[in-house]
Amino acid sequence: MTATDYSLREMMTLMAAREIQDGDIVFAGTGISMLAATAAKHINAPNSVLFFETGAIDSLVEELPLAVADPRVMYAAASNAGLLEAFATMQNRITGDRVIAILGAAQIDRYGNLNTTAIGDYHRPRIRFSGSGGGCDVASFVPRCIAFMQHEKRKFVQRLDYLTSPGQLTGRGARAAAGLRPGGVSVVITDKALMRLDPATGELYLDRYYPGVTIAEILDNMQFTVDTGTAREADPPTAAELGILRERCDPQRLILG
Amino acid sequence: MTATDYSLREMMTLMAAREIQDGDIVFAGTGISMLAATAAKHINAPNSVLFFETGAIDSLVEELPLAVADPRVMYAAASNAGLLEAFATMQNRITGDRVIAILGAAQIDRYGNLNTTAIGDYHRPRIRFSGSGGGCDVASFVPRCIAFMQHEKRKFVQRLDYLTSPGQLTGRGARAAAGLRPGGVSVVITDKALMRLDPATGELYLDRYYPGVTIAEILDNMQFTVDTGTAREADPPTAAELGILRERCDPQRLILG
Amino acid sequence: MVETDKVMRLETAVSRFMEDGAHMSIGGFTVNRNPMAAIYEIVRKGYRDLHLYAHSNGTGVDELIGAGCVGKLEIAYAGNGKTAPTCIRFRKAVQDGMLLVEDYSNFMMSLRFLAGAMGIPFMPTLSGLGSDITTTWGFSKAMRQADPKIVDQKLVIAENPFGRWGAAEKVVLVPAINPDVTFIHVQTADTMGTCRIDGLTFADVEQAKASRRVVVTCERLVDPGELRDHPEYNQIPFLHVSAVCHVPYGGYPTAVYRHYDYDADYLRAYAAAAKEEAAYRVFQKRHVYGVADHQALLDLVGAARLAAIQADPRTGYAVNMKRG
Amino acid sequence: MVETDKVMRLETAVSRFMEDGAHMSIGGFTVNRNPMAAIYEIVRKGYRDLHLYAHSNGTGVDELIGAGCVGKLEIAYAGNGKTAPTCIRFRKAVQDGMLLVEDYSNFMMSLRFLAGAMGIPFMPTLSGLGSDITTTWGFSKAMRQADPKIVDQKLVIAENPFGRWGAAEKVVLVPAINPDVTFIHVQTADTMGTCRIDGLTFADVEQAKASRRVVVTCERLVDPGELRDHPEYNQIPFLHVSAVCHVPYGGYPTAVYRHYDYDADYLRAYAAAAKEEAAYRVFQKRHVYGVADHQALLDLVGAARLAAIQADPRTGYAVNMKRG
Repeated sequence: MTATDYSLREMMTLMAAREIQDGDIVFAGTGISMLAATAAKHINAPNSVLFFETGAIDSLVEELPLAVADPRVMYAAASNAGLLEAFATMQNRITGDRVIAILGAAQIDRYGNLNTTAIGDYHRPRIRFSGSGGGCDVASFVPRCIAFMQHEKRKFVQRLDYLTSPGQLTGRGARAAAGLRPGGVSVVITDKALMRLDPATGELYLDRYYPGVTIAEILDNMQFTVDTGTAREADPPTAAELGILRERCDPQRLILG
Repeated sequence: MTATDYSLREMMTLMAAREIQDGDIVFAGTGISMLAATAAKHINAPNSVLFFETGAIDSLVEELPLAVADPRVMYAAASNAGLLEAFATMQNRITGDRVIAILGAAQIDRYGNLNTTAIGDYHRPRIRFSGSGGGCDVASFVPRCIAFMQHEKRKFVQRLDYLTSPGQLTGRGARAAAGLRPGGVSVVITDKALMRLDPATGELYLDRYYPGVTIAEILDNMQFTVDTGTAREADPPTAAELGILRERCDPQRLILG
Repeated sequence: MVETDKVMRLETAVSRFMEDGAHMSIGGFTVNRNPMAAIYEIVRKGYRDLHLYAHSNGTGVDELIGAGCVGKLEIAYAGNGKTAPTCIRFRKAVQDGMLLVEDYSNFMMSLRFLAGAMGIPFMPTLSGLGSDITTTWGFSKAMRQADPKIVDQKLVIAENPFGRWGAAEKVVLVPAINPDVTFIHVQTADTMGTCRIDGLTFADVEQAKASRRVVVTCERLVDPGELRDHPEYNQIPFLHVSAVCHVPYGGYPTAVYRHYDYDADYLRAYAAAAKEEAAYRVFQKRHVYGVADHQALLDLVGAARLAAIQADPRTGYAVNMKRG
Repeated sequence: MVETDKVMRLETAVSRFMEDGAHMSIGGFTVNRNPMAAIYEIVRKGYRDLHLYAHSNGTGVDELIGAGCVGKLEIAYAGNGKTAPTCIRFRKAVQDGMLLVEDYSNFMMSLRFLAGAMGIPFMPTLSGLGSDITTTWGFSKAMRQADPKIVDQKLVIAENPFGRWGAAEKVVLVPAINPDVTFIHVQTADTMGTCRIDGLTFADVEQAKASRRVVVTCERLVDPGELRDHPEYNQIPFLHVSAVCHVPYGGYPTAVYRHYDYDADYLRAYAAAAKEEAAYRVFQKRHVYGVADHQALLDLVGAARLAAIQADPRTGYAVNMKRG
């Protein structure tokens, strides 16, 4: 049974949750990414392992953390260490290759590169953001990264003002040439669509558009175009998914609003 | 009051203990070096800090450990970590410059370089020893190192079979040229004498000969000669020193024999 | 409690170990275990031109910047969870050109502290290749070369000298940090300075070991015997610590695991005030400059608010606390 | 106790994760917390041509070498405290040309495991400049280049790319180790594989994280809930662990802090036997090959001996045990 009454924020969260496979080590940031990781754990990937850059592994999230340093990530974890251990777990290929990460950004380009640092001149920016945090590290190390984006023209840009977190850099082959292992953004989830990165081209393509959204509307809200040849409509949230998301994952609606 | 009835092993132990100043961080190995560190703590340097390469800091040594991994070094320490933390504490100049180390060796040369690896050809040695352990690290990092040696011709050699732990390498200036910070063996304590390393020459000189030992006897038992111009007789152990050493530090005579 | 030469009032420790232009770092991460009592005291004493090293020390970083204490900042992330996805006074200072910033990633900053702690000039990582973090420098080469306390190069990209060993062709080398002084807040310290941190350590241990001086504030100050029961649980041995100050609630308004939660009300009120100059001055005058010390801030905030953030003994945080 | 896919008998784990020619490492240090039950099982199964990475894992290293399992050894220290300042079967094998050895220092070996654990190709250190450790290679360049599992260079000396930053002109770069399999013995593990080590960790944590497979033997096997009370005390999270085997006294005859001491009698008897071929064969036949498993060795040794090494609850070792 599919639901018809859901918010785009709920849709985005569940689209991300569906990307997580059982047994994945899920690197979660703050906000909607943490909610998606929690949702996956409750819905489709019960043996996925929640993992935070602050060093907590397999936390028992009884209340939704509002930051990756929220004490709610520390409770009943398998291990509480620190930043070095967390990032080493991703840089180390033995464990790192099992990680799927969820990131956000202010800007993304066709190659899946992300900007979370600044708009305008770096030295005197028009808008300054928080900076990399662990984003650059994760995008450098992890084979699968989900990027959450608002689907707006100013965010899907021809050229990033600052490349914080490496995707495919200038396209196919560029990542390896720079010395990076395979990885970076592989999926982009917006309030209109889900795009994937095609390893053959090193560029994004449209994979799913949300019910009620047209392909034209998707392309109109980006500065660059993407291949839409294989695009299909996304499955809307099921009632079961929504129920768990609303009642178990964010009953206080801290993230869902 | 000085004692007349003491063993050379006791004399050596106390000569080393006297080198330790209150507040020093004392890196101790096994055997007589651990006994000397314990003796200093009980006799002349109550605020010295016992420190082991295995990672124990300020252990409460109620029984003499027979190895640096003996569980007796773990009891009531300020911290039980691991090898990385221990060696980092010495490599880090902030803490490392406060460390005095006690080492042993199979061979020593005039420049205070030590061999604890092999006699003969490295690839097919006549006698193989344990190897560096932490010796090379300590001699690389620590400004003051005491070397314990049996005063024998085959141990004070013209040329080491293998240079395990760097002293002044080929003499004055060589250590800095190799990229090492100042440090390495600064004192050599044998069953006959105490030698010091002269920073001006980068070579050992005779500082103290034990009561009843002649300078000729000292030089006769070395393959190389050392400056004896400023040598004086060493103070024998006091009754108080011996009492503490025998009754409090090694009542089972595990090291004193 | 026996006093030692390390045990002192926080005011004494700040005066003794801080000065204008100091290179400093602070422990904690965004809304957790920031050494807030120490930071407020630094703000009150009005130090200037500080060179601050941070990874993601959100609340504390924004307070120091907002007070005009910081001239140069090396940082990975200036955000503060939900209340301020980008720290507001930080953003403003950067956009207004009042603050010189050098950007790294969280791992890079942690590795830089680790290199300092280990006594090596740099650490290698595979992070950041191809990114603008490696190519765009906030501190100019000229400025770096003119200042002996700042390393000449932000980072170096090098070939892997071991061929393809470790499946790496290139590495990013990030330079060590050895701050003049680091402030951390921990749950338990003893009078010799040994620390036991509950919950995540973030990069506090490496920051402390990298630092020439370390000032520890603690919820509980205990005799050394108490921490000797389990030496394996003590992350920072006393060798690294210069001063120990007993400051209950010394992390407030950030969280201290198993003691108290963050004060969401306070952080929200701070963020709201930070958006506007006059409001910020009023807020800070009331909560920082207008109080004599940290206890006075706690008195001002009141017992009811502190009761509301008390940690639940089972979970270590304030269960069902209103945070939305 | 719920069985999981990780919980298995030691015999199963050894068969599943070991093979001739494997690159392996073992935890512990000289007379402490060596994974002896696992080592004896490896000896009984007769694996050959092993490539062993060790820092100072005295007892275990000598047993593996004495049994003829080891073809290549990278090591810092082959001694075993007072009973064998140089491990006797090790010395003999090297002097007889039966064992190819590459020497490093303890810090270098620890750093190599750390590099493996961190996923970087090398770690820098200031140790060993000017020493024969840097210039004399036990493994020839030709041999290194012919074997893709061995790094091409023992180590590399490089200029400090940051000028004199960190007061260093040169650095020694030591290459990462990623063993095929590592065996460690810990006090407590849960059924998911998370480990809590009491007392010194030596380099066990880095060895485990560097390794493709990790087999944990433990004194106590517990449900995951038990170790979740204090996640900050768990040094190895389950992500790194392939197999968990419940083997009480699995470290015997080496010490396991807070559980039992080393058996000085056993270690002395071993050392005495090791000096002579026939005596060694007799000793090993009786204590290793002649017993079905570790429990059978413990039965042979007898309850009185095990009682004598029981750890005192206050100190964690056997107080006043005869050791001389």
